[in-house]
Amino acid sequence: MKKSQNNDPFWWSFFGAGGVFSSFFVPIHVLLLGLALPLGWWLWPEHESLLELARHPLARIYLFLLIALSLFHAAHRIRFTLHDLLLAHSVDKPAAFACYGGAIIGTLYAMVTVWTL
Amino acid sequence: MTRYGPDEHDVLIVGGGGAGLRAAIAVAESDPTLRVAVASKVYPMRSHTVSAEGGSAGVIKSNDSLEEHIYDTISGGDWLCDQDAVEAFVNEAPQELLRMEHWGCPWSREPDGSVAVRSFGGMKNKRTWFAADKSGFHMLHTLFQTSLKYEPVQRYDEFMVTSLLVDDDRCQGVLALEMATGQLHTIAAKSVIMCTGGFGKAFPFTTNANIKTGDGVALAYRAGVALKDMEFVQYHPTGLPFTGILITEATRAEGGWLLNKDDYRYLQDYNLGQPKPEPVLRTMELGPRDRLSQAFEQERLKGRTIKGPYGDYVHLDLRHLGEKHINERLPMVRELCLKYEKIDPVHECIPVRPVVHYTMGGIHTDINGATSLAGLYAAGEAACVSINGANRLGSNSLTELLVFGARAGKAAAEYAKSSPAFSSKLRALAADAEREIDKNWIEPRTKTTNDTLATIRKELYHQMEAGAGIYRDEKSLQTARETVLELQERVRHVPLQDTSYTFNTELTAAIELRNLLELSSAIIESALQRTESRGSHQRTDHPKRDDAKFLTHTLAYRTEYGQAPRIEYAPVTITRWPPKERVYG
Amino acid sequence: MQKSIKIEVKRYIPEKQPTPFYQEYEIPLEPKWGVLDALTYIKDEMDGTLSFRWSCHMGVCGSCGMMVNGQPALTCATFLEEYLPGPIRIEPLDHFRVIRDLVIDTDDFMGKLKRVKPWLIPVEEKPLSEGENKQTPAELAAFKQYTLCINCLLCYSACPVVGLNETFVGPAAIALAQRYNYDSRDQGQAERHDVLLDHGGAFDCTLIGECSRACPKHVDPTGAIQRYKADGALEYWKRLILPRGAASK
Amino acid sequence: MDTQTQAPYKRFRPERYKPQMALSWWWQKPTYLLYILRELTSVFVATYAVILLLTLRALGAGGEAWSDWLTTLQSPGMIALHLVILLFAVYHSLTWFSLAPTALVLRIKDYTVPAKALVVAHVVIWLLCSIAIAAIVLTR
Ligand SMILES: Cc1cc2nc3c(=O)[nH]c(=O)nc-3n(C[C@H](O)[C@H](O)[C@H](O)COP(=O)(O)OP(=O)(O)OC[C@H]3O[C@@H](n4cnc5c(N)ncnc54)[C@H](O)[C@@H]3O)c2cc1C
Ligand code: SF4
Ligand code: F3S
Ligand code: FES
Repeated sequence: MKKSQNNDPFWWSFFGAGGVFSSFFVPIHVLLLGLALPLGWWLWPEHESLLELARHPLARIYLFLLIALSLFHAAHRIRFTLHDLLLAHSVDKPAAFACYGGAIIGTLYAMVTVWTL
Repeated sequence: MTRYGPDEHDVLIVGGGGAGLRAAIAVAESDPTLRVAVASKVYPMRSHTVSAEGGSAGVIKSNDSLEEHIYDTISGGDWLCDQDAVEAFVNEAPQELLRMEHWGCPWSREPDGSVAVRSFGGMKNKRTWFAADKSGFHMLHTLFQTSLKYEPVQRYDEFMVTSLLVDDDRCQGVLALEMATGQLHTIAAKSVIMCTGGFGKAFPFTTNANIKTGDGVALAYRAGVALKDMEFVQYHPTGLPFTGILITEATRAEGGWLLNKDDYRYLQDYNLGQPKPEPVLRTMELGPRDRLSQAFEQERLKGRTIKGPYGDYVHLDLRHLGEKHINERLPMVRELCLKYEKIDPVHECIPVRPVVHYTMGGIHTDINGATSLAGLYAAGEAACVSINGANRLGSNSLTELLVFGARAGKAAAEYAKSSPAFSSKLRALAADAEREIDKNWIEPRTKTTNDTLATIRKELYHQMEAGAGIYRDEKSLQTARETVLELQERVRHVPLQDTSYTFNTELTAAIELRNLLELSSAIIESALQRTESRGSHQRTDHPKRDDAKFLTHTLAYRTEYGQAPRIEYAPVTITRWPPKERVYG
Repeated sequence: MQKSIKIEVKRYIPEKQPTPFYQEYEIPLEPKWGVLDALTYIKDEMDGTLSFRWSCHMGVCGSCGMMVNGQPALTCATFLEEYLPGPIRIEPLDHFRVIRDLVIDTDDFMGKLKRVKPWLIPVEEKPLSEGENKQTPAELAAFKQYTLCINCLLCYSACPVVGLNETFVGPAAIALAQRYNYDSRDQGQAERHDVLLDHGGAFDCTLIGECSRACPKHVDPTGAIQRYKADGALEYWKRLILPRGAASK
Repeated sequence: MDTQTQAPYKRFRPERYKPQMALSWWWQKPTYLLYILRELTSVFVATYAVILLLTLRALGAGGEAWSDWLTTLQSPGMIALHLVILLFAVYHSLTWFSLAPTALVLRIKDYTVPAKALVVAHVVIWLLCSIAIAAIVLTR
């Protein structure tokens, strides 16, 4: 047995978890917060009560995971799609750096945001 | 080519089918220091073993006995089998099949996890190991994949062997055409094992693949080795009319019926027992292949078969087995029918006719695969060790590949270890052989004939089917004999259109056709001189078996190119089972 | 009734010119003819210089794969009547180097096949005298599908990743590795992880799924690869977190 | 015997022809195009993750910031963007669920749960989750 030189399984794990999370939960959030509420399909809940809801410990964890995993999911896919569309192996390293880097920054920012909510 | 090591070996195996791969593993296991190589004109997993469907016989269940398997084989072969060879074969069969299991072959299983066995034509007991109806496929892939783990086994893939290099009265290697480049390679080897398969492609309607042109048999023949029992060509009773695709005997073992145009199970009229709804071993549809094919021919003469665009046929009826059973046990049959005949055997009868399936004859070898030429061995369908006699029993052949592949491998390895150094003339010999190929095939010829490879091949097909088919007689054989000799002359003048050196399949087809012509003339001459009927060799002018004169093996020796072979006879080894009448039913 | 059909063949003869060209043949349209029958007709009756591989004519040897109208297909199991009124365009399998006409170079694949160790790796050799390994029909069913691969390489030419990334071992090789991984008699998964976890292994696959659509034997390499990714990722984390040697032996 | 001196049969050593993949490969088959679209959903998923993050920021920054953010959300551009995101997000969900059975083989004794049933199960769970989230948020 040898240690793998390849970190793709590492990123793939997050990609997979993110895929599950985002496929189950992203559409409803888009629908609610992006369309239903702004377009007034429903009464706006008060700012206060929404904030209260978001501050619930479970909600904090949930929101953090949703954002962070979605970012990692997307980072992995975007990296591979760039490679597939540009037919260039040379872009893979920089693309990986940018994609995963972006996801990590986003995750840290999400952590702070959720923590300080 | 960096992919291949130096072209010098202890043992070279020609042919990457079941027999060749088993032999290669046997060599590698017997002594890992031996340099062993497999040269094959197709990638090993493309070899024709891949299309065997039904299974492989070997006694394993407690209600079965070695003795019975021996007896079924000998009687099935109409007493033309060498009984010592059959005994060795049957004794070693179970362990060879077990070894396949240990190498991962996905045999079908009983609910308790033990290996399942099915019944097969001509066998009195259930003893055919199977992997659904893709037995040969699974065996070949298992052997091939297993062979990959033996580092010493080198391969020359898509190398077509064109000549044997013989000097000092021993075989010291081959000349092979690397198809991708057109380069001829001298591959030196202390011993060579011919595992190139049969030559059913001498006939038009055959289950055999395009590659089954008997190259190795022809090579041995040219090197002076006798070809044994060439007149025995097995027709399988159930092939699809146009494509010749085999509908496995397992369909009948599972309970399929053969019906003539009046939906009548006609086999009951031919001494094959009485019809029962359930399959009964060694009767009716589970009789031996020669008898079933002959019964078809008789029905045809009586006008009771069905006429179709691709010849007459009868019906194979599986409908009563039900969809579930068919899917479970015969998935490939259903798939093949749907694809190639556009019919569904669950609801319709399958049109079938006898098709050439297996060549019992081949390179004359002893029980260890050794030929009369030192350093040359043979195994598999290319060889005639003589376990199949006048008619091979279904599912004995796959086992034969294993048992005699392994035996030949071990014997060739032993020989290689003790054989002297290569002779100094090898290079010159190779150069000669090379010039021969060049002269015969490559050099541009002025067009002096309208012949093409295809016209000659068609003529050969016609002659073999009409002259040396299921039923033969003096007259038909004589005509075939004259024509085939003439074709041998004509093929020398056919100009090739393809002058490229890169993957020139016209060149390889030409070489194959020439091999087929030589073998055909050996088939015809052997058949002509055997004035009796036995097993698959049926002479209408000599309808009786004649043990007094013909309880012997035919040996065909090559004379000149374009001349008929010289025929000699050798005794059959009879140990404990004196000849009897062959009864089924 | 249509009497004939036009066949366009992509040809490449290195001695002749360095780039491929197309050639047209008009052949009689016979019922039951497969695309392969059309090619053998051309070779026998019209143009002896056309090169292609074939052997079994029954869809099991895996040598006759080509692109037919842009889709990878086994030509012996693909029928002219599916393409009426024609023309039919026949090309060598995509993503492979071409040796001549319709003949592709498969050496690279043969190397990849061997890399995944497609043979049974038991814990220890079982002597023949102990008889067979028991394997229930259910245990057999767990890997049976992956044994059905005929190495026809249609999946390789269907998969864009194979074309984009030469190091990718590819769908059939991974399916074959899984065939042994899921065999109850086999204990070689750890050795195969070394290859499949690495660059060029299963994680290069982006789940395009074309391999399974192209596969004539319903091997479903897509499934094999996805299932591997799940197993492989677990193994990866074990190797990362657990002390050396503690992960699956 | 040495192989080095072995004369080649003919001078000719053939070249292989290596076909190149076209930049537009993904345009050449409908299934490839659908694949690329599926992969592109990730861009929108990422975009939405960022929007959600901004939404949380606004929520945390007090009532005024929140109503500012709401106005932004109400702009036609934002509405259009969300429509597109929703489309891709749903496509992402559906493709993800339909591929879930490839990795997941459920075998209960001798019975293998058919892939279709697994996909349906995923969709049902998805709808239930969505309803639950909607209920929690909207009943505030
Ligand atoms: C459709 C079908 C179904 C069958 N079913 C059964 C069955 O159920 N049970 C059973 O027991 N038997 C069955 N048989 C018979 C059995 O499959 C064959 O007899 C057996 O597979 C032959 O194996 P082989 O190794 O001798 O040759 P093959 O598998 O034919 O291999 C021949 C090898 O030789 C190579 N070769 C040939 N010429 C050259 C050359 N000039 N240079 C280099 N290499 C060369 C080829 O490339 C190939 O690798 C069946 C046969 C057919 C046709
Ligand atoms: S997985 Fe299917 S398509 Fe791929 S090589 Fe095997 S049989 Fe052919
Ligand atoms: S098409 Fe290719 S990307 Fe994966 S699922 Fe199949 S190998
Ligand atoms: S010729 Fe064998 S698969 Fe088509």
